[in-house]
Amino acid sequence: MSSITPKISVSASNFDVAAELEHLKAGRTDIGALVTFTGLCRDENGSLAALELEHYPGMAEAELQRLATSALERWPLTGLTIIHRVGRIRPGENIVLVVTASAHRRAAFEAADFLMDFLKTQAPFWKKEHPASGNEPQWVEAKSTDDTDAARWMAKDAR
Amino acid sequence: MSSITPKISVSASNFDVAAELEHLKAGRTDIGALVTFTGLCRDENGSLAALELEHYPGMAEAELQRLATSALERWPLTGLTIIHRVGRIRPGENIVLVVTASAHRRAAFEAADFLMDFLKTQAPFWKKEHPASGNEPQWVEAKSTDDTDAARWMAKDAR
Amino acid sequence: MKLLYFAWLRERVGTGEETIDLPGGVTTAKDLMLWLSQRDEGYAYAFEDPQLIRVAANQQHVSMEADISGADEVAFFPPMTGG
Amino acid sequence: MKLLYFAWLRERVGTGEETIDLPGGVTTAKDLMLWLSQRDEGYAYAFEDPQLIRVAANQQHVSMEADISGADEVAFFPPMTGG
Repeated sequence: MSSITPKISVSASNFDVAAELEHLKAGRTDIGALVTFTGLCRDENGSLAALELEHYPGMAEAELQRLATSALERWPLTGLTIIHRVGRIRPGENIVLVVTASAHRRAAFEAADFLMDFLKTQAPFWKKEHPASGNEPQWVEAKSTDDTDAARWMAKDAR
Repeated sequence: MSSITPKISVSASNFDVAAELEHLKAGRTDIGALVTFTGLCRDENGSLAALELEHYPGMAEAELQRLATSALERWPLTGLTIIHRVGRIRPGENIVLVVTASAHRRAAFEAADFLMDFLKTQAPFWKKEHPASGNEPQWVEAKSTDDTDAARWMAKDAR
Repeated sequence: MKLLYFAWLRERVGTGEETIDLPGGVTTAKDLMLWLSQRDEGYAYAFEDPQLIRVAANQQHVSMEADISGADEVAFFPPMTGG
Repeated sequence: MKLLYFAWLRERVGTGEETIDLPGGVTTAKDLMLWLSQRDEGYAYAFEDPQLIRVAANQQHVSMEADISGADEVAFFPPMTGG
Protein backbone atom coordinates (compact mmCIF):
# COMPACT_ATOMS: atom_id res chain seq x y z
CA MET A 1 0.00 0.00 0.00
CA SER A 2 2.96 2.30 -0.69
CA SER A 3 0.78 4.33 -3.08
CA ILE A 4 -0.73 6.22 -0.12
CA THR A 5 0.75 9.65 0.52
CA PRO A 6 0.37 10.47 4.20
CA LYS A 7 -0.51 14.02 5.16
CA ILE A 8 2.07 15.33 7.66
CA SER A 9 1.85 18.75 9.24
CA VAL A 10 3.61 20.64 12.03
CA SER A 11 1.99 23.98 12.65
CA ALA A 12 1.16 26.60 15.26
CA SER A 13 -2.42 26.74 13.93
CA ASN A 14 -5.21 24.65 15.36
CA PHE A 15 -6.58 21.80 13.22
CA ASP A 16 -10.15 20.95 12.30
CA VAL A 17 -10.82 17.24 12.91
CA ALA A 18 -13.96 17.20 10.76
CA ALA A 19 -12.13 18.83 7.84
CA GLU A 20 -9.26 16.33 8.14
CA LEU A 21 -11.66 13.38 8.15
CA GLU A 22 -13.48 14.83 5.15
CA HIS A 23 -10.16 15.32 3.34
CA LEU A 24 -9.28 11.67 3.89
CA LYS A 25 -12.70 10.25 2.96
CA ALA A 26 -13.83 12.51 0.15
CA GLY A 27 -15.16 10.60 -2.86
CA ARG A 28 -13.94 7.24 -1.61
CA THR A 29 -15.74 3.98 -0.86
CA ASP A 30 -12.73 1.78 0.00
CA ILE A 31 -12.50 2.88 3.65
CA GLY A 32 -14.28 0.66 6.17
CA ALA A 33 -12.67 1.98 9.33
CA LEU A 34 -11.36 5.37 10.41
CA VAL A 35 -9.56 5.71 13.72
CA THR A 36 -8.92 9.23 14.97
CA PHE A 37 -6.71 10.03 17.92
CA THR A 38 -6.87 13.56 19.29
CA GLY A 39 -4.44 14.58 22.04
CA LEU A 40 -5.64 17.54 24.07
CA CYS A 41 -4.01 19.91 26.54
CA ARG A 42 -5.23 18.59 29.88
CA ASP A 43 -5.47 20.45 33.16
CA GLU A 44 -7.45 18.63 35.80
CA ASN A 45 -7.05 21.03 38.71
CA GLY A 46 -6.80 24.48 37.17
CA SER A 47 -3.06 24.74 37.85
CA LEU A 48 -1.97 25.06 34.22
CA ALA A 49 -2.07 28.32 32.27
CA ALA A 50 -0.73 26.84 29.03
CA LEU A 51 1.66 24.37 27.46
CA GLU A 52 4.47 25.60 25.26
CA LEU A 53 5.44 23.13 22.55
CA GLU A 54 8.99 23.41 21.22
CA HIS A 55 10.08 21.36 18.21
CA TYR A 56 13.09 20.72 15.99
CA PRO A 57 12.03 22.25 12.65
CA GLY A 58 12.84 19.96 9.76
CA MET A 59 13.55 16.92 11.86
CA ALA A 60 10.03 16.97 13.40
CA GLU A 61 8.41 16.70 9.97
CA ALA A 62 11.03 14.18 8.80
CA GLU A 63 10.52 11.98 11.84
CA LEU A 64 6.71 12.03 11.48
CA GLN A 65 7.22 11.08 7.84
CA ARG A 66 9.47 8.17 8.87
CA LEU A 67 6.88 6.98 11.42
CA ALA A 68 4.16 7.23 8.75
CA THR A 69 6.27 5.17 6.35
CA SER A 70 6.78 2.48 9.03
CA ALA A 71 3.04 2.32 9.67
CA LEU A 72 2.27 2.08 5.95
CA GLU A 73 4.76 -0.78 5.57
CA ARG A 74 3.25 -2.58 8.50
CA TRP A 75 -0.51 -2.19 7.93
CA PRO A 76 -2.65 -2.02 4.77
CA LEU A 77 -3.75 1.57 5.32
CA THR A 78 -5.79 3.48 2.76
CA GLY A 79 -5.15 6.90 4.30
CA LEU A 80 -3.03 8.52 7.00
CA THR A 81 -2.86 11.98 8.55
CA ILE A 82 -0.52 13.21 11.30
CA ILE A 83 -0.74 16.78 12.59
CA HIS A 84 1.24 18.16 15.53
CA ARG A 85 0.82 21.66 16.87
CA VAL A 86 3.64 23.78 18.28
CA GLY A 87 3.75 27.01 20.26
CA ARG A 88 1.44 28.02 23.10
CA ILE A 89 -1.55 25.72 23.71
CA ARG A 90 -4.22 26.33 26.37
CA PRO A 91 -6.08 23.70 28.43
CA GLY A 92 -8.82 22.05 26.38
CA GLU A 93 -7.09 22.83 23.07
CA ASN A 94 -5.83 20.31 20.51
CA ILE A 95 -2.18 19.21 20.49
CA VAL A 96 -1.93 16.27 18.12
CA LEU A 97 -4.08 14.43 15.58
CA VAL A 98 -3.54 10.99 14.05
CA VAL A 99 -6.07 9.60 11.59
CA THR A 100 -5.71 6.12 10.11
CA ALA A 101 -7.99 4.69 7.43
CA SER A 102 -8.21 1.07 6.39
CA ALA A 103 -10.60 -1.47 4.92
CA HIS A 104 -10.83 -3.18 8.34
CA ARG A 105 -10.78 -1.87 11.87
CA ARG A 106 -7.90 -3.92 13.34
CA ALA A 107 -5.34 -2.30 11.00
CA ALA A 108 -6.70 1.20 11.64
CA PHE A 109 -6.67 0.74 15.45
CA GLU A 110 -3.22 -0.81 15.60
CA ALA A 111 -1.64 1.73 13.26
CA ALA A 112 -3.03 4.70 15.23
CA ASP A 113 -1.89 3.17 18.52
CA PHE A 114 1.58 2.42 17.09
CA LEU A 115 1.93 5.93 15.65
CA MET A 116 1.05 7.60 18.95
CA ASP A 117 3.48 5.40 20.90
CA PHE A 118 6.38 6.25 18.60
CA LEU A 119 5.35 9.86 18.11
CA LYS A 120 5.63 10.29 21.90
CA THR A 121 9.08 8.74 22.14
CA GLN A 122 10.66 9.53 18.72
CA ALA A 123 9.30 12.80 17.36
CA PRO A 124 11.36 15.85 18.46
CA PHE A 125 8.78 17.86 20.41
CA TRP A 126 9.13 19.10 23.99
CA LYS A 127 6.47 20.40 26.35
CA LYS A 128 6.95 23.17 28.87
CA GLU A 129 4.24 23.83 31.44
CA HIS A 130 3.37 27.40 32.32
CA PRO A 131 1.66 27.30 35.73
CA ALA A 132 -1.45 29.39 36.38
CA SER A 133 0.30 30.62 39.57
CA GLY A 134 2.75 32.63 37.48
CA ASN A 135 5.63 30.54 38.87
CA GLU A 136 8.62 29.56 36.74
CA PRO A 137 7.62 27.35 33.77
CA GLN A 138 8.77 23.71 33.97
CA TRP A 139 9.82 21.27 31.27
CA VAL A 140 7.68 18.13 31.27
CA GLU A 141 9.67 15.00 32.09
CA ALA A 142 9.48 12.03 29.75
CA LYS A 143 7.48 9.14 31.19
CA SER A 144 8.95 5.67 31.35
CA THR A 145 5.47 4.29 30.51
CA ASP A 146 5.85 5.87 27.07
CA ASP A 147 8.99 3.81 26.46
CA THR A 148 7.18 0.72 27.73
CA ASP A 149 4.30 1.42 25.34
CA ALA A 150 6.66 1.79 22.38
CA ALA A 151 8.51 -1.39 23.39
CA ARG A 152 5.26 -3.40 22.99
CA TRP A 153 5.71 -3.17 19.20
CA MET A 154 9.29 -4.44 19.31
CA ALA A 155 8.11 -7.45 21.32
CA LYS A 156 5.50 -8.13 18.63
CA ASP A 157 8.20 -7.90 15.95
CA ALA A 158 10.34 -10.42 17.77
CA ARG A 159 7.57 -13.01 18.01
CA MET B 1 -15.72 6.71 37.05
CA SER B 2 -19.35 5.64 37.26
CA SER B 3 -20.40 9.30 37.24
CA ILE B 4 -20.03 9.38 33.43
CA THR B 5 -23.28 9.05 31.51
CA PRO B 6 -22.52 7.55 28.12
CA LYS B 7 -24.40 8.86 25.10
CA ILE B 8 -26.05 5.94 23.28
CA SER B 9 -28.03 6.37 20.09
CA VAL B 10 -29.57 4.08 17.46
CA SER B 11 -30.98 6.08 14.60
CA ALA B 12 -31.65 6.12 10.87
CA SER B 13 -30.14 9.62 10.68
CA ASN B 14 -26.52 10.24 9.86
CA PHE B 15 -24.26 11.51 12.65
CA ASP B 16 -21.85 14.46 12.69
CA VAL B 17 -18.47 13.39 14.09
CA ALA B 18 -17.35 16.97 14.76
CA ALA B 19 -20.56 17.76 16.67
CA GLU B 20 -20.20 14.58 18.75
CA LEU B 21 -16.59 15.42 19.63
CA GLU B 22 -17.63 18.97 20.52
CA HIS B 23 -20.46 17.63 22.69
CA LEU B 24 -18.01 15.43 24.60
CA LYS B 25 -15.28 18.06 25.02
CA ALA B 26 -17.25 21.25 25.54
CA GLY B 27 -16.02 23.32 28.47
CA ARG B 28 -13.76 20.56 29.81
CA THR B 29 -10.04 20.41 30.50
CA ASP B 30 -9.81 16.91 32.02
CA ILE B 31 -9.60 15.07 28.69
CA GLY B 32 -6.11 14.26 27.45
CA ALA B 33 -7.00 11.71 24.80
CA LEU B 34 -9.98 11.25 22.50
CA VAL B 35 -10.21 8.14 20.35
CA THR B 36 -12.84 8.12 17.62
CA PHE B 37 -13.77 5.06 15.62
CA THR B 38 -15.92 5.58 12.55
CA GLY B 39 -17.19 2.56 10.67
CA LEU B 40 -18.12 3.29 7.06
CA CYS B 41 -20.04 1.45 4.36
CA ARG B 42 -17.28 0.06 2.16
CA ASP B 43 -17.51 -0.97 -1.48
CA GLU B 44 -14.17 -1.57 -3.11
CA ASN B 45 -15.29 -2.71 -6.55
CA GLY B 46 -18.54 -0.87 -7.21
CA SER B 47 -20.66 -3.99 -6.67
CA LEU B 48 -22.68 -2.67 -3.73
CA ALA B 49 -25.72 -0.41 -4.09
CA ALA B 50 -26.39 -0.11 -0.36
CA LEU B 51 -26.37 -1.88 2.98
CA GLU B 52 -29.60 -2.32 4.88
CA LEU B 53 -29.14 -2.37 8.64
CA GLU B 54 -31.79 -4.22 10.63
CA HIS B 55 -31.85 -4.05 14.42
CA TYR B 56 -33.76 -5.29 17.45
CA PRO B 57 -35.38 -2.10 18.78
CA GLY B 58 -35.04 -1.85 22.53
CA MET B 59 -32.45 -4.57 22.88
CA ALA B 60 -30.00 -2.78 20.54
CA GLU B 61 -29.97 0.31 22.80
CA ALA B 62 -29.92 -1.85 25.95
CA GLU B 63 -27.00 -3.93 24.68
CA LEU B 64 -24.99 -0.83 23.71
CA GLN B 65 -25.71 0.53 27.19
CA ARG B 66 -24.45 -2.72 28.75
CA LEU B 67 -21.26 -2.59 26.64
CA ALA B 68 -20.75 1.06 27.67
CA THR B 69 -21.16 0.12 31.33
CA SER B 70 -18.56 -2.67 30.96
CA ALA B 71 -16.11 -0.25 29.37
CA LEU B 72 -16.68 2.36 32.08
CA GLU B 73 -16.05 -0.27 34.77
CA ARG B 74 -12.88 -1.39 33.07
CA TRP B 75 -11.22 1.90 32.08
CA PRO B 76 -11.14 5.36 33.72
CA LEU B 77 -13.06 7.08 30.93
CA THR B 78 -14.16 10.70 31.16
CA GLY B 79 -16.61 10.48 28.28
CA LEU B 80 -18.20 7.89 25.98
CA THR B 81 -20.42 8.06 22.91
CA ILE B 82 -21.81 5.15 20.86
CA ILE B 83 -23.98 5.80 17.81
CA HIS B 84 -25.23 3.10 15.42
CA ARG B 85 -27.22 3.81 12.31
CA VAL B 86 -29.98 1.60 10.94
CA GLY B 87 -31.85 1.47 7.66
CA ARG B 88 -30.39 1.98 4.20
CA ILE B 89 -26.76 3.13 4.05
CA ARG B 90 -24.86 3.85 0.84
CA PRO B 91 -21.14 3.22 0.15
CA GLY B 92 -18.97 5.89 1.76
CA GLU B 93 -21.61 6.72 4.40
CA ASN B 94 -21.23 6.37 8.16
CA ILE B 95 -22.49 3.24 9.96
CA VAL B 96 -21.15 3.42 13.50
CA LEU B 97 -19.35 5.86 15.78
CA VAL B 98 -17.53 5.16 19.05
CA VAL B 99 -15.82 7.99 20.91
CA THR B 100 -13.86 7.39 24.11
CA ALA B 101 -12.33 10.14 26.22
CA SER B 102 -9.80 9.69 28.98
CA ALA B 103 -6.97 11.46 30.76
CA HIS B 104 -4.47 9.16 29.03
CA ARG B 105 -4.35 7.57 25.62
CA ARG B 106 -3.99 3.89 26.57
CA ALA B 107 -7.41 3.79 28.26
CA ALA B 108 -9.08 5.62 25.38
CA PHE B 109 -7.53 3.33 22.74
CA GLU B 110 -8.28 0.11 24.59
CA ALA B 111 -11.85 1.06 25.45
CA ALA B 112 -12.68 2.01 21.84
CA ASP B 113 -11.12 -1.21 20.56
CA PHE B 114 -13.00 -3.28 23.18
CA LEU B 115 -16.30 -1.57 22.42
CA MET B 116 -16.02 -2.20 18.67
CA ASP B 117 -15.12 -5.87 19.21
CA PHE B 118 -18.15 -6.47 21.41
CA LEU B 119 -20.46 -4.23 19.44
CA LYS B 120 -19.74 -6.42 16.39
CA THR B 121 -20.46 -9.68 18.19
CA GLN B 122 -23.04 -8.70 20.85
CA ALA B 123 -25.18 -5.82 19.63
CA PRO B 124 -28.29 -6.99 17.74
CA PHE B 125 -27.74 -5.47 14.30
CA TRP B 126 -27.73 -7.33 10.98
CA LYS B 127 -26.46 -6.20 7.59
CA LYS B 128 -28.03 -7.06 4.27
CA GLU B 129 -26.16 -6.23 1.07
CA HIS B 130 -28.10 -4.86 -1.88
CA PRO B 131 -25.97 -5.52 -4.97
CA ALA B 132 -25.59 -2.83 -7.64
CA SER B 133 -26.51 -5.54 -10.20
CA GLY B 134 -30.09 -5.54 -8.93
CA ASN B 135 -29.71 -9.20 -7.90
CA GLU B 136 -31.34 -10.57 -4.77
CA PRO B 137 -30.02 -8.90 -1.59
CA GLN B 138 -27.87 -11.13 0.65
CA TRP B 139 -27.47 -11.20 4.43
CA VAL B 140 -23.87 -10.63 5.50
CA GLU B 141 -22.38 -13.64 7.28
CA ALA B 142 -20.75 -13.18 10.68
CA LYS B 143 -16.97 -13.42 10.55
CA SER B 144 -15.15 -15.80 12.86
CA THR B 145 -12.38 -13.16 13.16
CA ASP B 146 -14.88 -10.97 15.01
CA ASP B 147 -15.32 -13.68 17.65
CA THR B 148 -11.55 -14.07 17.84
CA ASP B 149 -11.19 -10.32 18.34
CA ALA B 150 -13.77 -10.30 21.14
CA ALA B 151 -12.10 -13.33 22.76
CA ARG B 152 -8.86 -11.35 23.16
CA TRP B 153 -10.48 -9.46 26.04
CA MET B 154 -11.56 -12.63 27.85
CA ALA B 155 -7.97 -13.90 27.65
CA LYS B 156 -6.82 -10.64 29.25
CA ASP B 157 -9.40 -11.06 32.01
CA ALA B 158 -8.19 -14.57 32.75
CA ARG B 159 -4.56 -13.52 33.19
CA MET C 1 -45.23 -14.91 25.36
CA LYS C 2 -44.09 -12.55 22.61
CA LEU C 3 -41.70 -14.07 20.06
CA LEU C 4 -39.50 -11.98 17.79
CA TYR C 5 -37.42 -12.99 14.77
CA PHE C 6 -34.74 -10.97 12.99
CA ALA C 7 -32.78 -10.96 9.72
CA TRP C 8 -32.98 -14.22 7.72
CA LEU C 9 -34.72 -15.97 10.61
CA ARG C 10 -37.56 -13.44 10.25
CA GLU C 11 -37.66 -13.98 6.49
CA ARG C 12 -37.70 -17.77 6.78
CA VAL C 13 -40.31 -17.85 9.54
CA GLY C 14 -42.39 -15.39 7.55
CA THR C 15 -43.12 -12.98 10.41
CA GLY C 16 -41.13 -10.69 12.68
CA GLU C 17 -43.39 -11.03 15.70
CA GLU C 18 -46.04 -13.31 17.11
CA THR C 19 -47.63 -14.17 20.44
CA ILE C 20 -47.83 -17.76 21.64
CA ASP C 21 -48.95 -19.71 24.65
CA LEU C 22 -45.91 -21.62 25.78
CA PRO C 23 -46.76 -25.34 25.49
CA GLY C 24 -46.28 -27.64 28.47
CA GLY C 25 -42.85 -29.22 28.68
CA VAL C 26 -41.12 -26.25 27.02
CA THR C 27 -38.71 -24.76 29.55
CA THR C 28 -35.42 -23.83 27.87
CA ALA C 29 -34.71 -21.76 24.76
CA LYS C 30 -33.66 -24.99 23.06
CA ASP C 31 -36.99 -26.63 23.92
CA LEU C 32 -38.81 -23.66 22.39
CA MET C 33 -36.65 -23.74 19.27
CA LEU C 34 -37.29 -27.45 18.77
CA TRP C 35 -41.02 -26.98 19.26
CA LEU C 36 -41.09 -24.04 16.81
CA SER C 37 -39.09 -25.92 14.19
CA GLN C 38 -41.80 -28.59 14.07
CA ARG C 39 -44.57 -26.11 13.27
CA ASP C 40 -44.11 -25.91 9.49
CA GLU C 41 -41.55 -25.86 6.68
CA GLY C 42 -40.68 -22.17 7.18
CA TYR C 43 -39.87 -22.66 10.85
CA ALA C 44 -38.00 -25.89 10.09
CA TYR C 45 -35.90 -24.02 7.50
CA ALA C 46 -35.30 -21.09 9.89
CA PHE C 47 -33.98 -23.34 12.65
CA GLU C 48 -32.28 -25.99 10.50
CA ASP C 49 -28.76 -25.11 11.70
CA PRO C 50 -28.90 -24.62 15.49
CA GLN C 51 -25.29 -23.42 15.53
CA LEU C 52 -26.41 -20.26 13.73
CA ILE C 53 -29.22 -19.43 16.14
CA ARG C 54 -28.83 -16.87 18.90
CA VAL C 55 -31.49 -16.19 21.52
CA ALA C 56 -32.44 -13.35 23.84
CA ALA C 57 -34.94 -13.39 26.71
CA ASN C 58 -36.36 -10.03 27.77
CA GLN C 59 -33.79 -8.30 25.52
CA GLN C 60 -30.74 -9.98 27.06
CA HIS C 61 -28.57 -12.64 25.46
CA VAL C 62 -29.13 -16.07 27.02
CA SER C 63 -27.82 -19.55 26.29
CA MET C 64 -29.93 -22.25 24.65
CA GLU C 65 -30.00 -24.00 28.01
CA ALA C 66 -31.51 -21.00 29.82
CA ASP C 67 -34.99 -21.31 31.32
CA ILE C 68 -37.10 -18.88 29.31
CA SER C 69 -40.49 -20.07 30.58
CA GLY C 70 -41.00 -16.91 32.64
CA ALA C 71 -39.91 -14.41 29.96
CA ASP C 72 -42.32 -11.92 28.43
CA GLU C 73 -40.34 -11.63 25.20
CA VAL C 74 -38.06 -14.15 23.52
CA ALA C 75 -36.14 -13.34 20.32
CA PHE C 76 -34.33 -15.62 17.88
CA PHE C 77 -31.78 -14.26 15.41
CA PRO C 78 -28.62 -15.13 13.48
CA PRO C 79 -25.10 -14.14 14.61
CA MET C 80 -24.91 -10.36 14.68
CA THR C 81 -23.18 -8.41 11.90
CA GLY C 82 -23.42 -4.78 13.00
CA GLY C 83 -20.63 -2.27 13.49
CA MET D 1 29.42 21.80 11.75
CA LYS D 2 26.10 23.25 12.87
CA LEU D 3 25.09 22.35 16.43
CA LEU D 4 21.52 22.65 17.68
CA TYR D 5 20.13 22.44 21.22
CA PHE D 6 16.51 22.07 22.28
CA ALA D 7 14.35 22.44 25.38
CA TRP D 8 16.27 22.61 28.68
CA LEU D 9 19.53 21.74 26.91
CA ARG D 10 19.11 24.92 24.88
CA GLU D 11 18.36 26.92 28.01
CA ARG D 12 21.37 25.55 29.92
CA VAL D 13 23.79 25.95 27.02
CA GLY D 14 22.47 29.46 26.49
CA THR D 15 21.97 29.22 22.74
CA GLY D 16 19.84 27.20 20.33
CA GLU D 17 22.34 27.09 17.52
CA GLU D 18 26.03 27.56 16.89
CA THR D 19 28.65 26.61 14.33
CA ILE D 20 31.87 24.89 15.39
CA ASP D 21 34.96 23.42 13.83
CA LEU D 22 35.03 19.85 15.00
CA PRO D 23 38.24 19.42 17.04
CA GLY D 24 40.67 16.61 16.21
CA GLY D 25 39.97 13.36 18.02
CA VAL D 26 36.20 13.97 18.18
CA THR D 27 34.52 11.21 16.17
CA THR D 28 31.41 9.98 17.97
CA ALA D 29 28.44 11.87 19.40
CA LYS D 30 29.72 10.95 22.85
CA ASP D 31 33.16 12.46 22.06
CA LEU D 32 31.43 15.66 20.97
CA MET D 33 29.27 15.75 24.09
CA LEU D 34 32.30 15.30 26.36
CA TRP D 35 34.21 18.01 24.52
CA LEU D 36 31.26 20.41 24.72
CA SER D 37 30.69 19.72 28.42
CA GLN D 38 34.22 20.96 29.16
CA ARG D 39 33.65 24.34 27.48
CA ASP D 40 32.03 26.17 30.39
CA GLU D 41 29.64 25.82 33.32
CA GLY D 42 26.51 26.12 31.16
CA TYR D 43 27.60 23.28 28.88
CA ALA D 44 28.72 21.21 31.87
CA TYR D 45 25.29 21.69 33.47
CA ALA D 46 23.49 20.87 30.18
CA PHE D 47 25.33 17.59 29.75
CA GLU D 48 25.67 16.61 33.43
CA ASP D 49 23.40 13.56 33.14
CA PRO D 50 24.33 11.70 29.92
CA GLN D 51 21.37 9.35 30.37
CA LEU D 52 19.04 12.26 29.61
CA ILE D 53 20.79 13.31 26.40
CA ARG D 54 19.52 12.31 22.97
CA VAL D 55 21.36 13.10 19.75
CA ALA D 56 20.48 13.44 16.07
CA ALA D 57 22.86 13.73 13.11
CA ASN D 58 21.46 15.33 9.95
CA GLN D 59 17.98 15.21 11.52
CA GLN D 60 18.00 11.48 12.26
CA HIS D 61 18.27 9.84 15.67
CA VAL D 62 21.70 8.27 16.22
CA SER D 63 23.33 6.52 19.16
CA MET D 64 26.05 8.13 21.28
CA GLU D 65 28.50 5.71 19.67
CA ALA D 66 27.65 6.84 16.11
CA ASP D 67 30.37 8.54 14.04
CA ILE D 68 29.08 12.10 13.56
CA SER D 69 32.32 13.55 12.19
CA GLY D 70 30.87 13.85 8.67
CA ALA D 71 27.51 15.33 9.64
CA ASP D 72 26.49 18.86 8.65
CA GLU D 73 24.10 19.24 11.57
CA VAL D 74 24.19 17.63 14.99
CA ALA D 75 21.47 18.25 17.58
CA PHE D 76 21.37 17.48 21.31
CA PHE D 77 18.10 17.39 23.23
CA PRO D 78 16.34 15.78 26.20
CA PRO D 79 13.96 12.80 25.88
CA MET D 80 11.01 13.87 23.79
CA THR D 81 7.66 14.77 25.34
CA GLY D 82 5.39 15.54 22.38
CA GLY D 83 2.06 13.98 21.50
